[in-house]
Amino acid sequence: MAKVLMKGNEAMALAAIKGGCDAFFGYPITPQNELPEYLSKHMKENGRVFVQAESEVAAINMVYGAGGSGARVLTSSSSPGIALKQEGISYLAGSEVPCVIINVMRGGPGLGGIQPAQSDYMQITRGGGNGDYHTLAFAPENLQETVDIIKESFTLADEYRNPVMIAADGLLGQMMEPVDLERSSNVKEAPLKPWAATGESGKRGHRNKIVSLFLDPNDLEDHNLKLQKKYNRMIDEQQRFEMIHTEDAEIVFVAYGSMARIARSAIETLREKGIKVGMIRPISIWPFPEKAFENLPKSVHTLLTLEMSLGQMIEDVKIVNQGRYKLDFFGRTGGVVPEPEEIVEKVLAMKEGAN
Amino acid sequence: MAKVLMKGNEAMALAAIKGGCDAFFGYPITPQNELPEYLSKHMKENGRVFVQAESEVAAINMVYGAGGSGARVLTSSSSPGIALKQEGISYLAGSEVPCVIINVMRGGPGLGGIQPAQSDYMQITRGGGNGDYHTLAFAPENLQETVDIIKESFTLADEYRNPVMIAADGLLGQMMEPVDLERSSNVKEAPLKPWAATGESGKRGHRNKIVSLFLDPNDLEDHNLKLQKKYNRMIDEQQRFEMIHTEDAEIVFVAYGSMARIARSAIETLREKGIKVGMIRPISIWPFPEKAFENLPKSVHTLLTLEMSLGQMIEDVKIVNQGRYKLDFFGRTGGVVPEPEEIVEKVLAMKEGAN
Amino acid sequence: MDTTTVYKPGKGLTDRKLSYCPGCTHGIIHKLVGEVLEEKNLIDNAIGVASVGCSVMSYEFFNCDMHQAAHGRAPAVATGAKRVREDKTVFTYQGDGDLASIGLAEIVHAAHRGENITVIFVNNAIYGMTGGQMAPTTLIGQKTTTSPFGREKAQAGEPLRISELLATVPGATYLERVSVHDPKHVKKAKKAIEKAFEVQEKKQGFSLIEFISTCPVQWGIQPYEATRWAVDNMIPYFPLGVFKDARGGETDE
Amino acid sequence: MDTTTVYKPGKGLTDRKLSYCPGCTHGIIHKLVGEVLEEKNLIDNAIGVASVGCSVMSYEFFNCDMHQAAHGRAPAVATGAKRVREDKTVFTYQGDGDLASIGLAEIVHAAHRGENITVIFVNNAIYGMTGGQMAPTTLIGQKTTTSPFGREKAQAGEPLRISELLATVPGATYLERVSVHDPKHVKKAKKAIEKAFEVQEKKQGFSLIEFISTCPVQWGIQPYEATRWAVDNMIPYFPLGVFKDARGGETDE
Amino acid sequence: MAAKGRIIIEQDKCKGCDLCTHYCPVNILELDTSTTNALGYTPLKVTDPDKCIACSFCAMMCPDGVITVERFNK
Amino acid sequence: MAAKGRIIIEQDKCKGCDLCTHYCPVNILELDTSTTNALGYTPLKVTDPDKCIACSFCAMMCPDGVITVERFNK
Amino acid sequence: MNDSERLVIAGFGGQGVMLMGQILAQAATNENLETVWIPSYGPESRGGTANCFVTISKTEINAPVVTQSDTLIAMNQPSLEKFESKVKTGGRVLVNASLVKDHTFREDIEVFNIPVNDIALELGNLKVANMIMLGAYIGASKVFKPEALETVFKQKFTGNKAKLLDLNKQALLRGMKEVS
Amino acid sequence: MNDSERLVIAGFGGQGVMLMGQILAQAATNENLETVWIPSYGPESRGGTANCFVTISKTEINAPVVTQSDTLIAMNQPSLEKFESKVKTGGRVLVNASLVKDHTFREDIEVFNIPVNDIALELGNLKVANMIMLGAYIGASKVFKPEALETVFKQKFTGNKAKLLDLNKQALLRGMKEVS
Ligand SMILES: Cc1ncc(C[n+]2csc(CCOP(=O)(O)OP(=O)(O)O)c2C)c(N)n1
Ligand SMILES: Cc1ncc(C[n+]2csc(CCOP(=O)(O)OP(=O)(O)O)c2C)c(N)n1
Ligand code: SF4
Ligand code: SF4
Ligand code: SF4
Ligand code: SF4
Ligand code: SF4
Ligand code: SF4
Ligand SMILES: [Mg+2]
Ligand SMILES: [Mg+2]
Repeated sequence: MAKVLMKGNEAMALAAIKGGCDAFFGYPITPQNELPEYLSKHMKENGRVFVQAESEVAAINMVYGAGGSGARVLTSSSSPGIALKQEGISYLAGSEVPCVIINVMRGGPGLGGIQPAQSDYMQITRGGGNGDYHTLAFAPENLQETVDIIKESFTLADEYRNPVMIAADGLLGQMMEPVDLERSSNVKEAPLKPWAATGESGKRGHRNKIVSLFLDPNDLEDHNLKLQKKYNRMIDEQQRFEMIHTEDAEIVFVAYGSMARIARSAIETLREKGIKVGMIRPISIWPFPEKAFENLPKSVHTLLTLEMSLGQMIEDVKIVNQGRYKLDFFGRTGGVVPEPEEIVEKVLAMKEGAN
Repeated sequence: MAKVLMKGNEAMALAAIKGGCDAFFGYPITPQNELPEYLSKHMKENGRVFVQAESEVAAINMVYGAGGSGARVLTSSSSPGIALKQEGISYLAGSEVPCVIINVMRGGPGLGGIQPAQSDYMQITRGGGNGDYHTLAFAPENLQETVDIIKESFTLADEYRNPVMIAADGLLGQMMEPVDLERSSNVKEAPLKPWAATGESGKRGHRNKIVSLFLDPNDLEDHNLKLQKKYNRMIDEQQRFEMIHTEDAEIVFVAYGSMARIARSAIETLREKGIKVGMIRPISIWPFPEKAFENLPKSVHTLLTLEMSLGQMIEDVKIVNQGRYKLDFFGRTGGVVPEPEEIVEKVLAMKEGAN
Repeated sequence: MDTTTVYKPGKGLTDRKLSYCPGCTHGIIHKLVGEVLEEKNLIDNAIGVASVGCSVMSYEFFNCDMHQAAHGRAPAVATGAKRVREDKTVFTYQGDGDLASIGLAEIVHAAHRGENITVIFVNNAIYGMTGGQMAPTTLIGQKTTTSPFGREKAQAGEPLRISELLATVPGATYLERVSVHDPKHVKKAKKAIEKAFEVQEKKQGFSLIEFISTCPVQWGIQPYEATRWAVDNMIPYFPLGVFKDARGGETDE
Repeated sequence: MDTTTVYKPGKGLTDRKLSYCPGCTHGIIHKLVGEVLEEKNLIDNAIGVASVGCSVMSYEFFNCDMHQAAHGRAPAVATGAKRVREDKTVFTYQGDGDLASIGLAEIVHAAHRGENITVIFVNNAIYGMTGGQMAPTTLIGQKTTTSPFGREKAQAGEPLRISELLATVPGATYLERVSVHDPKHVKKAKKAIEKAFEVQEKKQGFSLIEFISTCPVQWGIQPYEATRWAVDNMIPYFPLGVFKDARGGETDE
Repeated sequence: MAAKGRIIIEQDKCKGCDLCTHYCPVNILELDTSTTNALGYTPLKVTDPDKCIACSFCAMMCPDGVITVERFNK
Repeated sequence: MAAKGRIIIEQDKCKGCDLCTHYCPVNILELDTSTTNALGYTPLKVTDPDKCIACSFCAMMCPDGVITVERFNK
Repeated sequence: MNDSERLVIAGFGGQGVMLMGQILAQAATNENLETVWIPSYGPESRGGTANCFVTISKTEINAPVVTQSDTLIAMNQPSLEKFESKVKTGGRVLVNASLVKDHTFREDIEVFNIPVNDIALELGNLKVANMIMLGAYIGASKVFKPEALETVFKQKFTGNKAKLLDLNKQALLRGMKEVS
Repeated sequence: MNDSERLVIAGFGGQGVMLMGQILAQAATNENLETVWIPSYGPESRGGTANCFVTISKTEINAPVVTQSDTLIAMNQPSLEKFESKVKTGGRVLVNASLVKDHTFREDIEVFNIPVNDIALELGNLKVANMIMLGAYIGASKVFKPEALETVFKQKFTGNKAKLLDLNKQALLRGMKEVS
């Protein structure tokens, strides 16, 4: 199909509909408002559910109820709103209720600002809920990828019976770009959910319970070990990344989302200057794509992590690095969107320093 | 002074009073209930403030109001309750409002269970609030250390104008042990707080504002850079740890809190068997005590991280390790308290595997 | 001898031993809900939502599909479930700490939206589960583990009356406060539950039945004395009766 | 010529240009609060709590010490501040999304505890700040960015009346709903703020003044027309008046 | 006096809470302090079965569904 | 008719919202569409100062504190 | 057009600046070009200024924010002051001469002074000043043919906005004439 | 007492099991010994069982949970069954013989059968069964002198509980006699 020009937030909303989203529950917050606004109109037109919840806390718990009853469910918010959802996310993961959660990140901490940022990497990949749990988390770079991943995420959530987080940012939310909403991606019809509390215990022949409580610690440990197996499966199957000009690179950027996109421009400029830079672009940020670091060419000597934060993903880079490469970092935070030139300068300064 | 036998939660409460706590705001949750219960009686007797909030969310925001108005403030909760406080913690850090937050950890995820656990390491050290912020976090091992650290934490919170988290667990909360509440620790009178919104703008000559909002991204970035300097100062000044029998160790445990205490027994047993094990016991878990890993003896070949979780602190160990030592892990989760014998067996199996 | 069974444990509850303390009226309320589920043929057609409180395990007791909600959030969970399963009967079972304290926004807003769900609200004037702390419904002068000197108005305010509060919310259709302190009131309470489920079946909106319940263990008295305490102290402050009936048409009171 | 100044901008507000859209009545309400702060000599003695909404920056406007609270939590922040600064006058300034939606539990419980604080509640039937979404106070049929077909009862319930709801809470001492759509009502509104601060000075408990306010930008009409819309549509649903007066002694109405 | 009915007590479910006994209009219920059941409680017993009028009060008040009530058909 | 008083307009603070003009009982206020102020708005002007009765209605209704009202002392 | 064209369009709120950018992005989309439109991110969201960035390109677009622009369209004085320095050497600046008077421009750029407000009033509706400017832009840049924008007008002005179609077309052509 | 003594005390809720442990821990504290008391962590919190672990030691106590005990005090049958296997070889088991009948004990431990319920009823108050057992325990173990526990009684039974002091002392001594 032809590409259509859409605003990021609206494209995300439409992608959710295309991905099979049955119900949306959310609470307004900048810079993601066009997403619920779009759905308030179009979910109804599609005979689906849209509810503006009284708060983010209520929204995530509505997600729990609807997802636990078998529906494909979406919620979206931005940074402080995601903080409020942490208890609910821990419940969703603990009870293995699938759902999709979009975070259109803005600057923090606290109320912070409303400009685009990536300072919720920890919030998204480590969670702030309690317990040993994980959520799949994808960080797309442009609208097409965002749309594709959101469409697919409902399928993934169902397959793993787990929440999936989308790490977007204010840039992706507010920009317009042509997107192909029909581009095939791994979108499957919702599977049968024999575990769901649909209110049909009679038909089914047994009761279903959506529960994260295990009063016996041995049961709770067993439950956690079962979950861990699933997480390990995700680590195996869902590491996603793109390698950009790494084949002969000396300095390899590690950057995701909007920052990766900006870094692409810097790579062009630097390559024009004959400086061999490349990039590992994590698309999944949980699981972090450790595989991408496995077969880097001998030419590589430094990993330069780039973030729209003061350095969060760099921890994952350190974890995977284990002393192999020199590590460096460049970041802007608080809603400042860096210019490619700043990255170019950073690299030039590094070369300078090395000489 | 003579030691008194106290229940952990009550000792923590009394330590807070001794530390100069002016006000407590909290919401009941197992296994920390004796803490607010004790305070409901004794804060009043001491002419101080005790309020049972309507929720954890309200409690942390009351902390914000009271702390921002210049008082020394405490809240306490357990795992899911801490999840609900994440937005508030991010605000506190962002606005540089000092306070103390005790987490008496239990098993998760979700409602989980009510038995002791350490599966909130990420929740505590990475936070689930938005933005580039950090909170000091201490993980004491026994009641005496808990009492000392809580007393000191009000002073530290004031000095850094930052929230301080205490990572306790259900064992520390529920056990009784003799403690000396007067043991001198670094407890100072509350300093003057010229920044606080005390309602005395006239006397002071200017208005004070407690704010985390910076609409201009450049201002917000500057604010974050200012905060980062403070965090770096914490990293310099507040790394705390204990080295136990590392002088000739081949295998070094890394364990904190109750797990470290259990590991001590295992070390005894293993040393009796002639196996050279030692331990790095992080007392501060943020900042993680990287310094402890700097001058390990040549004898060390493996770091064995031990946690009452499926492996959270091990990420910090990986970050500091950078390929130097072999890494291994042993953990129990969901509220299962491991026996020293399990650690002994783990080490024996490692030796076996190595041969 | 030829006999007719006039009372027996029904199928609305599972066979699991209830986890409540001896003589706790949570059990009576469970039975009533179970009976209504059975009699109205809802067991195979209902989604229940357990809350966090002594009834946290009620997902093991009600014999239908169940969710276990986070503390206070049962009305939000029920909203999610009902919106995607409109034809199912959805109910929550919540204590007074859960509903009136941490979950106040969720219950008011479920009513405000006119969610077509039924709430079973068990008011025992205390936090049973966590060891007897003060609840918003704790009476003035009542000693609890966090009001060791008795609840004082100056420090903690006066108890919140939820049915009265919700009566001001347009979306609430049926609100009644009942008690289970004797057989007569138990019968009346069951009628109230029936009405509430009927409201839902007729898609008339939000219904809530508030139960005056006992907590012998945390009140520190014997079960029977606890029912007397409820009659003597709670009912005067929390009067029984219908607080809202906007069912329209032929109502019965 | 010899003149007497009969009206001038006071010291209760700072010199900062207000961040509100042209003709937004948030500004009138700010001025009134500022005037009362000044006249009652409270500027140097007050702690204000800004909320999240268009008035998020009110910490720059009220000329006293200020906190900026998380969305909905101003009453909790005010509770914290007041409990440790009992002798200070503590007030919050909150919109209807902030107070009636996400912050409902906090406002009800501040009232329930009888916190001795004053709440300035600005009801403009919409979320102004975030771009005109539906609020709990949005009227039936009112189009907003999240009720594009007009608010429908079946989908979103009927608007919440906060003053009426809080009137059922024992701890609330003084509750009045006022409007600022013409000079007469502006004067009356100021009186109400005075009363509310007096309640606090006399340690009589919780007071809240609800303002019918306009949002010309998100309503999509001109400022003056917005005041007419408020009169024609909001006031009939949100009637003006005193909803609770438990001050005791010599009250004036 | 001939009984109108009888109650069947599932002794092993009884928690000995003593609630039911207060509601029997003919006062024929008490706890059997001579024994403890599987749960460790002193369970309910009927002192004078003949007096039972099958009113079900006891059963209605039992929180644990211990009691079944049968009416004798004439 | 002699003015009872006058209003002083801080033109540069005016947002041209046109609210005040509707409340002047003697109808002497309108926006000056011939100019824009520093904020980019067409500010308030008085058409007929002599009619001002110093009632302060305009000032009370101005959200931005643009107007000061003075009464002439006789 | 070169391989790519990067524009900054800036003005007051209410001048239709965002729409101008969106129309160009839509035209690019229709022609299967790559394009990105971004509203400006600045603290002044509630103030009077409104800016957007548009990139149109034959190849994939990386960094979406326009830092060095090929073209600046300045609908008022503050916008010109804010963004003039970021125009590339040899770049193009289109200025609303009705509002910008006496400005000393950089020497290394091509400047088009078009009094779009005055022309719009001539056409009877101040609101079409933006379309006049758009016309001037495509006249000067040749990035699109007028028909391409007319197609977009037809996509955008539907329903009860359809009546605006002719006026806008007229404005567009009038704008082109100004630079021809 | 050896360098350390680790006990498991287990029974039904209501038998005063927690208090027994706390009294021993308090006695240890009074004598400046190291001690840790922990309530048992198990899922059955709302059921009938109640257990606690007590460690008393001359040196610092590491692992606080007692996994291998020197002494087991079993106040009822299920407790015995649950914890007997975890008593060290050569360890000591004190059993409430009023409730435990016909049990075949391990051979490598020392067993004391004391019918504490019956004795308590003899003393006129079933509630002091736990103190009788405590007496038996210190009689058998010599970990504390009776005076040490009496001191604790004085610390614990104050106010309107003071009247219970004598009865408890009596129970303690009576318990000691059972094992002498
Ligand atoms: C977020 C969160 N906060 C607190 C708790 C702890 N908690 C469990 S039950 C409960 C109170 C229950 O009281 P109520 O709702 O009155 O029920 P009852 O036990 O009296 O029936 C609390 C505070 C929790 N589990 N989760
Ligand atoms: C936790 C959180 N959720 C959502 C938001 C986004 N938000 C900011 S203001 C607002 C609504 C404000 O509406 P209202 O309180 O009615 O104030 P108004 O702007 O109408 O004066 C929302 C939802 C936020 N900042 N924080
Ligand atoms: S604690 Fe109270 S409410 Fe809970 S089960 Fe026991 S008696 Fe019932
Ligand atoms: S958006 Fe509405 S409420 Fe907010 S400042 Fe503008 S007019 Fe006022
Ligand atoms: S059925 Fe009635 S009469 Fe018979 S035992 Fe029960 S309460 Fe007594
Ligand atoms: S009410 Fe039920 S549990 Fe209680 S004593 Fe009677 S039969 Fe037993
Ligand atoms: S003071 Fe009164 S009369 Fe004078 S301009 Fe203002 S409104 Fe008109
Ligand atoms: S009300 Fe104030 S801002 Fe509005 S036009 Fe009048 S003077 Fe100007
Ligand atoms: Mg309760
Ligand atoms: Mg509003």
